[in-house]
Amino acid sequence: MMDTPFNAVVPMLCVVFAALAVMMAEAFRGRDEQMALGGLGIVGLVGAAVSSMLLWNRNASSFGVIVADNFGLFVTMTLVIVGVLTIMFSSVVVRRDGLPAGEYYALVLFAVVGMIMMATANDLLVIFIALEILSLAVYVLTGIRRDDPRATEAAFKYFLLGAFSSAFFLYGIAFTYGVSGSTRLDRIGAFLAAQSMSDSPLILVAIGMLLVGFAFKISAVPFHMWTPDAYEGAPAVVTGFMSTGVKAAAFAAFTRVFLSAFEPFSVDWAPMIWILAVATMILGTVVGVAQTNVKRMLAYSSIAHGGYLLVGLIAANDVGKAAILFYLLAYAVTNVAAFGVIALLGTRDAANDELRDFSGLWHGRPALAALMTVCLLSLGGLPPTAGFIGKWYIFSAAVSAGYYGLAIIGVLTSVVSVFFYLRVVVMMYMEERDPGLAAPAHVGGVGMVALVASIVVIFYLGVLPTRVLDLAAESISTIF
Amino acid sequence: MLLTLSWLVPLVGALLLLLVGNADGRRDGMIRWLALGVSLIAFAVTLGVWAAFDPASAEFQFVERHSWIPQFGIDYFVGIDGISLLLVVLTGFLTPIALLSSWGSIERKVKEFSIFILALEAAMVGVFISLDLFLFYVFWDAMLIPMYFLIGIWGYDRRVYAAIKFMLYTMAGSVLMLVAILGMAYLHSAATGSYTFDLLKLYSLDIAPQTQMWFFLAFTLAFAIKVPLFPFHTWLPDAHVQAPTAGSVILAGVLLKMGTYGLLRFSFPLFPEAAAYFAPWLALLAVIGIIYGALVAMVQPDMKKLVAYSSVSHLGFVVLGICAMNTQGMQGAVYQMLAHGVSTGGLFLMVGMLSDRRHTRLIAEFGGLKTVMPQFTAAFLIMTLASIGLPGLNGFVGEFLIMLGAFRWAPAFAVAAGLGVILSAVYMLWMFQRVFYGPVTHEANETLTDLQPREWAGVLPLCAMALVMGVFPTIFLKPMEASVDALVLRMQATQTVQVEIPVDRRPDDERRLTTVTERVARR
Amino acid sequence: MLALIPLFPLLGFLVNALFGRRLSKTVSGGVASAVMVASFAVSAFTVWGLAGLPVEERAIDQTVYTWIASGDFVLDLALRLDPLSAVMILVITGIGSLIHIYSTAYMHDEVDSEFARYFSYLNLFAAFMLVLVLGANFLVMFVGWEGVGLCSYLLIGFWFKKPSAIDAGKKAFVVNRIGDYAFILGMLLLFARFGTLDFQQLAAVVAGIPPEVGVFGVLSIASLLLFVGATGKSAQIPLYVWLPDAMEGPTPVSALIHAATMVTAGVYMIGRNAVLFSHAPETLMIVAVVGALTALMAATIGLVQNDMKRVLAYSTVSQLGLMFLAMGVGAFGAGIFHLYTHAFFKALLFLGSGAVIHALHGEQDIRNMGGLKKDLPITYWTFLIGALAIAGVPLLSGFFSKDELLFEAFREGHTVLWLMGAVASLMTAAYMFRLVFLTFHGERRHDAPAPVHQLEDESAAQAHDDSHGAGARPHDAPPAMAFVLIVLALGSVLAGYVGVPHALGGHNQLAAWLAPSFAAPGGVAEGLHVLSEGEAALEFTLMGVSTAIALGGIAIAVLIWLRRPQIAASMAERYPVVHRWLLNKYYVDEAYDATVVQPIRVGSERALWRGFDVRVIDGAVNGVGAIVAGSANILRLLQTGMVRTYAGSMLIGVVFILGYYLWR
Amino acid sequence: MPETLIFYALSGFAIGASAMVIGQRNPMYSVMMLIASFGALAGLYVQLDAPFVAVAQIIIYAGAIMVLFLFVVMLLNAPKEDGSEWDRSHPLRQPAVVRLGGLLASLLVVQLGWALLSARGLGGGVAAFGDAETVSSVRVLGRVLFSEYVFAFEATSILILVAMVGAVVLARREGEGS
Amino acid sequence: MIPLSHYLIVSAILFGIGTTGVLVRRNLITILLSIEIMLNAVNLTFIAFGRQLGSVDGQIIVFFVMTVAAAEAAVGLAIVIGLFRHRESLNPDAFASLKW
Repeated sequence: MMDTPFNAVVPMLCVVFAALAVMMAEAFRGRDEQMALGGLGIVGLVGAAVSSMLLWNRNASSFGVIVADNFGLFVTMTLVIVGVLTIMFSSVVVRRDGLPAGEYYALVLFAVVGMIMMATANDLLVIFIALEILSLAVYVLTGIRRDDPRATEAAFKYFLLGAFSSAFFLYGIAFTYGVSGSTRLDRIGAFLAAQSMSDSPLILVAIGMLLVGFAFKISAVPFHMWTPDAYEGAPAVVTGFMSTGVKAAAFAAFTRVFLSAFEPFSVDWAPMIWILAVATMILGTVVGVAQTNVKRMLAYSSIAHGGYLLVGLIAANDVGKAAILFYLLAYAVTNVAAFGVIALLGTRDAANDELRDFSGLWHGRPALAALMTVCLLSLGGLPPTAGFIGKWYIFSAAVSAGYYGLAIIGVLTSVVSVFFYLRVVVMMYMEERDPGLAAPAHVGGVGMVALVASIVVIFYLGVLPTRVLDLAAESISTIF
Repeated sequence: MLLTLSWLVPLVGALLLLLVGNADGRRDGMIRWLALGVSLIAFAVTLGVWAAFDPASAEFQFVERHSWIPQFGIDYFVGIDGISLLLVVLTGFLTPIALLSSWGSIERKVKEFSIFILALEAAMVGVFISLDLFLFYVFWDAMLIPMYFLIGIWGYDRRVYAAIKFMLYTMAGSVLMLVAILGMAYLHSAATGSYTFDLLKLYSLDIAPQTQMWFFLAFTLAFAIKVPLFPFHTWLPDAHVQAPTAGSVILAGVLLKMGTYGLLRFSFPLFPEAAAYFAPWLALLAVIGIIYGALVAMVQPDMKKLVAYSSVSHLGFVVLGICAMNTQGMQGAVYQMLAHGVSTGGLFLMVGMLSDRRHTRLIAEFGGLKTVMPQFTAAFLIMTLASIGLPGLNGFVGEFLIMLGAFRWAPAFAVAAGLGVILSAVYMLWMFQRVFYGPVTHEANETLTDLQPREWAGVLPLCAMALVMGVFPTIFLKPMEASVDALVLRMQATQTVQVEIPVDRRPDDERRLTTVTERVARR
Repeated sequence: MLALIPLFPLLGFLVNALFGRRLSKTVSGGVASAVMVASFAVSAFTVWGLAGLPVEERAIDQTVYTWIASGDFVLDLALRLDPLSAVMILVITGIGSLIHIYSTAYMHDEVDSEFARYFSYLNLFAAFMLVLVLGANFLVMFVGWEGVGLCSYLLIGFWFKKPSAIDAGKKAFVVNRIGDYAFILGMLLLFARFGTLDFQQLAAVVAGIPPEVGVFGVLSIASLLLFVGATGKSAQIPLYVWLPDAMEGPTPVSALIHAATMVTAGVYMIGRNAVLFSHAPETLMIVAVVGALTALMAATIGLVQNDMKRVLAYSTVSQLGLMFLAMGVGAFGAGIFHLYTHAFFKALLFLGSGAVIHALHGEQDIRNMGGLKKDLPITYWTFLIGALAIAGVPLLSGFFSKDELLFEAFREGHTVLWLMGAVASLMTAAYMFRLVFLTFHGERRHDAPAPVHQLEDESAAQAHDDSHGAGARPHDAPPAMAFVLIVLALGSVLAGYVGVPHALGGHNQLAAWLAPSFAAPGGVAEGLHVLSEGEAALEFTLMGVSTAIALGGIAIAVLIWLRRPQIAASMAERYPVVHRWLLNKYYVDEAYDATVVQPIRVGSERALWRGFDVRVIDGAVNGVGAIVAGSANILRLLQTGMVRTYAGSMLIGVVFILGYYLWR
Repeated sequence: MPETLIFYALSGFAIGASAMVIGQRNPMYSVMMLIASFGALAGLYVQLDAPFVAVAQIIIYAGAIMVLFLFVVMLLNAPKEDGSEWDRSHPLRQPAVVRLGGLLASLLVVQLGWALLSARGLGGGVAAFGDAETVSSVRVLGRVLFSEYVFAFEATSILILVAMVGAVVLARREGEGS
Repeated sequence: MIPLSHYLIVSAILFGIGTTGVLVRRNLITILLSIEIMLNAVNLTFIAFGRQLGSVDGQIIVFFVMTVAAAEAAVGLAIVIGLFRHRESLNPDAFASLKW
């Protein structure tokens, strides 16, 4: 790849063009003409992936605000995987539910653009704009089934609280700007590093406000309230997308902001995040126990996973940063696949996402049940799956930073979380199919391919993680 | 390569079975034979390992090491010494029997059942051969999954509760071990600059006593739950009772041993000072378990529960032997693990046969079976006696050695543990009496069939093994001797344990003892 | 060679156990008896060889293989034949053979498979018993010790449909286990202290230690523990309770196991470890006292029992007590002597009673007997000889052994113990003849209906009816049984002559033969105690007393139960408390039940299991789950669904974070 | 001093108008009040040497966005706040809880004020620094916007595109499209 | 000379008012307006800080914020319209079917 000033934005551009292409294609589509719009999107995402690979280790930077360092590229790759899987699952759902295909895929792709931007941004303002791009796209995706009042309600809650939180986030940016005179992370970092540790209340307020913004996006307690409702109301495939993509992007930015710009103040923010992490892990797992809707349950589970990721952030050492990346990838693949199963089991009229809808699934659809089980076990952190290595990594980060307490709380909550994952397994394997239920849907084609691919990745990451661990480790070596 | 084969064979077998199409159960028969064949091959492999094993060496043998996750210093690192060797063989031995036991009782989803059993075997063997803590933990946790399904799908009426309880209880203990493992790796990296989970390297790690205490507790909790040591035992009756026969056999035969094996391999040698500090407390729990388990077993109305509680009692002996930290205690402990695997495995197997015939396990539902099933009764009697610890059968050797070891260490524990000897006779014979003696009280029992040839195929090896282990224990004691001695030395070298020198010694003992003391002195 | 002795019966066991179902009674019974006879032949041959060795070298050792090796604990499966075990194996194989032969007739009514099962157990028992006495170390002995316990359990419960039989079997096993527990602890202590379990090595070590006079040291504790083990096996206070119940087994079993051989194992064990025990005089004293008390107590109970076999059982307990008394006063030779003679006459008595029971289709209550003298002449006469022998009538075997035993007790200065022994002997003579008279003399009462409590094995009774026909006159013993009775009767008369005391001009060959076994190896075998002039006189005196006691006892019996039966009834009326007390065996069983068995059982069920295990421990486990689930159900309510509450929650977070930073 | 007076007047007006926005029930009036408030803020911007922003505030904010609001308000024709009582069985749905929200907000203001007052370097006059010319120069503004902030500017176009697509997708009538 | 802190405090008060509005109002439109108030409060902060720093960055950021506010308003209003179609209500409390 040539060295041009625009290198760093190439992955993003690929996706943007794919999105635009999708919109164009939709515009020129005949009334009942079927078009592989998703395929276009996948092409764009693959382009992004290829360009990210080419950019690897080059530390490219464009406009001074977008840095395609390995860290950002790793997250980009993760997001690409999330995007591809989402599109594959969506291809089934869009046709089945009669969603506006062009807008749908375009929004997904724009959301991915926002996510990539957020992950590679080096400027608080750009992060804010990226955040808004992905948020607005996801709000709309959440409510894309306009005939479903629950979806609309979910979109509304998500939107309202999202806007509310972004106001706080913006306020935080304002204070940061006021104190340091810039929104560029490197400049802020330099400024703060030069400061004596005199605790300026303004910078603490700024940290607090930024924390609120990020905590909202990664649904840390007590900013998590939107999560269960939005996840439950949204179409399952969208839930899978937002529970992974948004979280990954937000975490990338979170990590970058707090471990580069605000690194000198880690003494100040670490205890706060410690509290958030503990509350998040505990509340996420505990309340998950009481859920009977699988989507809602997985929502709480994803809250808890946010908590584990925070643990990596607190550890704030090299292990921790790489662990966040690996965990994000493992979690993303697993969660997308899990929601994919739910999405594939739904019909146009019924979401089929209650626990009892899974009863006896094994007897009717053994393969689907097995794939779901693998996902759940991975989420629960059992070997030999990706989730296990991820947890291993995160907790070794905590331990090597001396946070034994966090590690212990983390592992214990993960045991509790296994309980509710197992409830699904129990339903699928150990209960007979509720006679009142219709036979589960047939799954084939692209959806199944996507599922199997995810499972392969889950096992690959669980058994032979070396390569990816290397990448994760390289990712953090280039920056901060 | 042989060691890797020993866990890979069942795993590959399981994967192969996965490929066999069996939607409507037409190929059940073929699958059963396939699974049995695979497990027999695996058994043959373990026997091959034994044959090639050098009993004179205390070193780990058949060592294989491949870099796996170099970032953390995680290797695929396996090897066995005399202690794990026998447990691996035990696993290989019991799995075909477990599979055989399912032929009569598992009617649905035979394929999946066989797959889970084979996967379970792979994980169990993996646990015993791992010399890398990470690898060990992977197998340790992976083992839960097939067992969970075995209990949950093919178990009895409260199977789901039991399965979840089993899984969560065990996990709750093992995750703390996970933290401790990570802590060890971190300490190693702090000391030497590199992460490692290599057990042998960690053995030589110098850990501050305070830290040792915490790590020891974390490790030991995991193992204590698995053993299960009083008061962490309540998952056991549920899991045992609800599990299908094959599950119970493996659960009692192998799974519980993973806990005591863990104590021997990890808790004690990794943290010798903490072990010395906590040993009396552990032993106290063990002794309570011995008596308590026996007393509670005595009043159980359910045969499986009775045998389950008896396991609590028997395993208490094992822990006591380990705590004694001398040759007899530790060898006895390992021996008792094997013996318990055979005799309790056999008991569960046969209780399962009764349960298959009558669909109940309540003692009160039986009576006078000797009249209708004389062969079965005879086999059951042998297992009962083995469980009681009659000399000449397998149970005695282990128990006696343990009590000997414990007596040399702290006589009070041995004295208390000995009560278990009395009580085991009480509860086992009482059950035996109520089930087999007396007139036939239930009509349904009058038509029960005696042992079938296929069932004999499962029962006979166990009976034979019980007898062989009782009459020729040196076959099993010899291979582990060097390893246990090395372990004992390691434990004693780090602490000032008074090695009691007998007043009278035979010349060869003299030599042995002096070499031991010299080696201690040289450290 | 030595190994062959137990191997023969083991072989017989295997044949009968594995193929017994397909063998006819003749074959299985024949095989079982043949292996015993073969074993006896080998025993006799080896003992002959042993006798040919010089006194100092009289021991044949054989190490079969190393049984257990763990560190410095190396234990061989080693056998040793020395004078003491020689006596034992002869008794075991000899009397064992006879009883096997007897059983072929006695058990003939069983179906084939049961018949074979019976003989397989019996062979197995013989094998273990031989291992017990041949074992060269404690652990091998313990193998036999436990093994005979097992066989005893199996044989007592042979009629497994009879609840009382299986209860009795279990009781025997469990009570024995209590003793074994102590036995094991004793072994552990010995090994921990002395590093060996080999009898010879142990004796050699102990010989070098001064006796623990007046102190209760390791030796005393160890020997006491061993003795507790012996009380279990040999039915002494406090663990004697199983033996009377054990009479539920077939009568030949009672004769072999619960009279002649197994129950004497405790006595043998003390003899085996004579050196150890003599270095623990405090323990010996306890042994003697326990033995004397048991002798006395069992005798009193024997006086009033109505079950023929139970009378004999209490008599056995009592006689065993006498043997322990002998061991306790250090008269090991005398104890073994009595063991040896007792084997003959007690086996005889049991087998005789078996013949009676056989003839009466299972009737065991002497109140329903009487006047059998005419119908069962052989049985009567042999039984009478046995009774005379046990009563200690001069010139019969029992006289010599009992006399020596009491003499030794007196000579050692234990006058009180002697007196107790003497009283017990008196009562022995009395109740034995009560038994004789009520069974064989007087009116016939056996047609009276069986008491309700008499539980019979239905199929056995059925078989009896088929073969004999109801209401037929009782037959005397069939030839195989009669032969055995006669042989044993001869033995009961003659066995004592190997130990004729010096006072009577004998040489007490048995004592001389046994002496090396009671001495430390390599140590000087204590020369035979040559009686001084005064002691010889004393012995004569005591012999007279013994004779008087024996005859007195018989006379009492004649008076009370033959001539004036109303005396017995009036005494029972006059002292109802005593009578009831005795009839109910001092309520010891009930006391054990109330103080040990029930508390443990009920406590285990109510307190430990349903209370502690289910409620507390499992309750805690489930409680954790319930707490999680409960808090989950409370916490989920925070999720009201109202977006403004969510915003409020976020605001709380903001305020909290800012507050933390600003005012920390 | 007039400067100060103007500041207080404008601030007071902005705060008052904002309070009115949330202080009464008719959304129509709320929108009006907000426009008024924006006007006052524009005044403050002028005072802070940001005339261009002030103009933009009036034109874009008050002129465009608020009109959009007005349009929706009229479209929905729901002049009054829906006062009907929804399910209040849950303790957290009690009106008191809402009041607690108000309390929290005031607490937030107190915190912010406390932070601002305790921070050093904020006490000086705001116009004491920098060059008013530069700050208020539209030329500088434009140059910086299209150099330093060019990426953000481009990104904003995507944002607007997303918003457009989103609004269309969501607000389209049922049965339209697809 | 008006101190910077005065501007900031005015901004903080406005922000607080906006926050309060979100929490207490029972009309979706008003709530959206409250969010606009919050954003405007932040804008004031930006401009005040920018003025004090003597740079135009603050003003430029305000432009972006306005854009964001416009985009948010568009999407938000579209969602509100969607909601209103389902329930004929603008009370946020009416939309609480997703809960617990």
